[in-house]
Amino acid sequence: MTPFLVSDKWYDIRDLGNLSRAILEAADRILPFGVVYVLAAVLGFVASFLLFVLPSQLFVGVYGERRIIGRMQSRLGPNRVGPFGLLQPIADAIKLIQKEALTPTQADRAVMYVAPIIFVMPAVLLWAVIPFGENMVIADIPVSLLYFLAVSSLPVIATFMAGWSANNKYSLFGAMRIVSMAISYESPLVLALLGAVVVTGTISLSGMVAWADEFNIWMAFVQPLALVIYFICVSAELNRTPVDIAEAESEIVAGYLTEYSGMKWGLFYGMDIGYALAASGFAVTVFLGGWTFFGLEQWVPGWLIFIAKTHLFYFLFIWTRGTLPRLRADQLMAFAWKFLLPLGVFNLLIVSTERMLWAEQDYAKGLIYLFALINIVLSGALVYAWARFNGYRPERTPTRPRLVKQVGGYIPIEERP
Amino acid sequence: MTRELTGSEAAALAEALVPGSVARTSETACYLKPEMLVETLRALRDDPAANLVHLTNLCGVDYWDHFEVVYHIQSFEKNHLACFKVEAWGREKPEVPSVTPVYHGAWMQECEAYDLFGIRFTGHPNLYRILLWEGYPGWPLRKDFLAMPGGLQPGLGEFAGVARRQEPPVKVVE
Amino acid sequence: MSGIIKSEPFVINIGPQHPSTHGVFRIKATVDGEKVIDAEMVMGYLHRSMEKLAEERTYTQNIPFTDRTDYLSSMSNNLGYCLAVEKLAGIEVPPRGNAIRVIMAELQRLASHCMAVGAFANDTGAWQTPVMWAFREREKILDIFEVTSGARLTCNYMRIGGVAFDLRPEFEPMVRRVLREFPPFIDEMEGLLSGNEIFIARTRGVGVLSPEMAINSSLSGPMLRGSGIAWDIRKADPYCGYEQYDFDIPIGYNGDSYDRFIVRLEEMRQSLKIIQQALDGLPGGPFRTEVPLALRPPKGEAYARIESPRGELGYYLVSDESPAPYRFHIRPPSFINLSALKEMTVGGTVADAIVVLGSIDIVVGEIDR
Amino acid sequence: MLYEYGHIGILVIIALIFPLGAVVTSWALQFVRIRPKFRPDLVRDDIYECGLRTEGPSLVQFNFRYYYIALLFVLLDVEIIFLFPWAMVFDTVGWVGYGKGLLFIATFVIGGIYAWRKRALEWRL
Repeated sequence: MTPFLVSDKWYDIRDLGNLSRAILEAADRILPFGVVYVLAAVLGFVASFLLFVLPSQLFVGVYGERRIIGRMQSRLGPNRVGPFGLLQPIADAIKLIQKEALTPTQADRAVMYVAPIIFVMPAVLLWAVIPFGENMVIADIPVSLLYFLAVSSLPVIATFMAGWSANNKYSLFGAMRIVSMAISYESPLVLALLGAVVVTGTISLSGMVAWADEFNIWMAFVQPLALVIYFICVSAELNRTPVDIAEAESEIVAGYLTEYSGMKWGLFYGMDIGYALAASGFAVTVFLGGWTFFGLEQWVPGWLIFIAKTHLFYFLFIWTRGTLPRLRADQLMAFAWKFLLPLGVFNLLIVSTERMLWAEQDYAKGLIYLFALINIVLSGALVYAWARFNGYRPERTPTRPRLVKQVGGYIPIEERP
Repeated sequence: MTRELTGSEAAALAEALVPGSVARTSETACYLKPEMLVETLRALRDDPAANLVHLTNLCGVDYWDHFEVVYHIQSFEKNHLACFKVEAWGREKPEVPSVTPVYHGAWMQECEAYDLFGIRFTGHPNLYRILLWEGYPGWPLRKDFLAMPGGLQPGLGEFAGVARRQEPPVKVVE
Repeated sequence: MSGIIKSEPFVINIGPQHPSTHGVFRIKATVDGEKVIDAEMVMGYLHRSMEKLAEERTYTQNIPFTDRTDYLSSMSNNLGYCLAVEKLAGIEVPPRGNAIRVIMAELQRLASHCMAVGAFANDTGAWQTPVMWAFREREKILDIFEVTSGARLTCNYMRIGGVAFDLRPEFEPMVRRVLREFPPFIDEMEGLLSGNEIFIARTRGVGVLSPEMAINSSLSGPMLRGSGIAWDIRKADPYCGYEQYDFDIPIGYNGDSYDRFIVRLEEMRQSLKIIQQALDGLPGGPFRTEVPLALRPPKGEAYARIESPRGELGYYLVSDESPAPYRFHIRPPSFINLSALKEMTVGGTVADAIVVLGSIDIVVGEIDR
Repeated sequence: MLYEYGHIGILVIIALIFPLGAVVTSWALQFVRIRPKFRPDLVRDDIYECGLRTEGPSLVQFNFRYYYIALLFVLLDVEIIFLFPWAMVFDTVGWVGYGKGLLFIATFVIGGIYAWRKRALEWRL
């Protein structure tokens, strides 16, 4: 990996990893080995989770999401607690924590209590491998992409436990739906990420960022189709609105959350946002160049760039949530299996061929830009062609009803224009 | 403009299709014989001249000594509205044949008339108390509802002589 | 495969306390997986016995009751009842009263369709955005009602023989503002929903009603027109001088939920057209004929109906020359529109059942009365 | 290298403490006089069924279709995971390795087409 930073002095705020290393080295001189080891992980947790994830979860996730969706829905959103309603998330947390946690008498109490805890744990663990800066990663393991995929599929189990244990029919519906949906969308998700792995040749997230920096291009340009598939699949796995059939409020009251109340519900709610943030951070790392920004990271702290990118990506989740209606369960499954999965395979074939050609040209820098151009055009064409193959016909919208002047008599059924 | 058929016009339509189906006529309505009601309405629905396809309104009226069931039937092509009536005598068990086989839209309105007047529609596929609960004492839209034996006591569902409904305890499903 | 491996059907209650039944209405659905194999309606949770109560009160006192049946279109309900009493007693309404009634009824249709369209989008899962936008527009209309009648929801504005008060000077600019700001809103909704692939996928082919079935089930209003039958009481049996206004009847293509949705959107456009014409040609003169408070209509019966936002709203009155109606029957459109609910829901999924229920646009106050 | 995995292990403990703290605090607050102690109530603690009593058992034998998707997933996703090592060694295996990978994908695609033709991907109702 090429050194990015001008200095590795502890006071260089462009990479807080230097500071933490300095602290740990100082601590190493006075403390026994084991303590420093634990201290390193705790420091990483404090730095990443408590300094970034939790505040952004509270203030961007809870507050910002409500305000932004409020703007989209032409209403105000929270604006009473504290200045501009900024303390609303805190007020919510206080309210939730002192609320009674109802558990139905017929429910499986133990599973019902364990489910939110299991749900929260992966949300914390996911941040272990996401690089905030060059040295700012809690555990820089070489298989971090696989680690992320593995851990991010754990909450599905927790939601299934939540739905099953409540002994409620709506919860059961939610549990069944989320399992079938999450596993349907897992395959295209992994296929899409495989495309990125083929290009970079690494499954380390730091390696991906380094690749983006080395070739001065984001993976999103080389793999636009993969990014789109990733976004759709991750929305499904996170149960966000266009595909939130597991929690479908208008159909199955609240799905797997029907019987949850108080802090148990609060954990589910808060960590939904946590997962969306983690998925955004992951997408930024893999597809959008992580903490680099075409050389800007030399002057602006990389972790700030990362945070900004993450929140911009997170805005996409908010946007779709505020705009789109929900798909039906069968349509959702068909979309995953018949549309996204074949597209993922096509994408993989194209990108692996390109990769081989690129290797023959000894990784010429110009060629990757050419491939990016080809892929952007090709993926658009591919999506359209596959949609046509699946029977989608674009129509003139909006459809207007027929207008008649006279009553009486039957107007025969006719085809829509 | 919808032409509202007078009783004799409607009777002429009905007599032409099913002779002997009309009991009597009034200024606004045509009284049909209950035993020939379904047959007559089916004929009126299928006949292109009458074309009474849309059972707009069905309701019961209590006239103390008898009940009337009123059918307002609309034609879309001819644009006329006919009013037919059927009389049901007797307060204990008034019976009128159900027109649900002819007009599917009648089933809910017949349920409602049964619920509120106690008019039994014979041949109805599923006659149940649609608005009130099963076991509600009396038929509320009857004129003598408040003069029922024992009279109505204050409070919902508490009639003299009717025991207060006992809620069974919540059954725990294992 | 699913034929070999049997699964256990179970009963799931959609309602009475459910986010998308628009009140206390219940569908007792028997489902097998996602598929609805049987549906049963349970209603009556909001039964207030209005028809009985009305027999104890004078004709004028009954007008506020009609507000409470369909609380989303109280003006239309007032109008239907007043028309029935006028027909019974042979009362003529002055032209200004008629024009005001038309404007109010059409404004009420706009407000009610706003609610219907927004709530329908909510039922398909659009996370509250369409319903909020619809509420934003509905507020402007409710403001007009407030200025005119003093109430926003249960207006109690129509009177036997005309309307309660004359229009205030603020009325016309406010209506002009609605006329100006409503078409962009309808276009917005079309852009957000009727051109949206997900929305189309959710509503096309869901709850299809054939024209024969629609007629035989006594449906009315947008349900009937969505199935491709050109039937509108305003054209077929004009009241309040609707024959003077130029407007079209929108009809759907094959009677699915999507058609009912676009019919409602187009009806809003046509309503705006009618309001424009009525407002431009608003005649002067009295707005009400004086009618004795304890009105004693001659012995007889009358059935009058109007095209309410939900369909054909009829009032059947029987008079025995007393100040109170002998029989007071409401033909509630949303009650009778439910006749075909079972046929539309059985065979679809649970999610489809919700969409179908949303497309019927029920008001539980009117179903149970 | 293992040093880094140890960090994750410590993080697991932290991640466990975090939600446990919230749930336990919420539970323990009933012993503090901040809010009234909630007493068990037969109606309130009943399961939610839109305001009615649940009819029949809630945990029933569910439609087979949901498990069917799971079976498909296990078949496909495991294959995809096997592709990860292949994707990482493009530099060393050359065109031969590339062709072998394509063969592997071809089996996957043929299986997918077979499933499609058998209408296994349709959520039939």
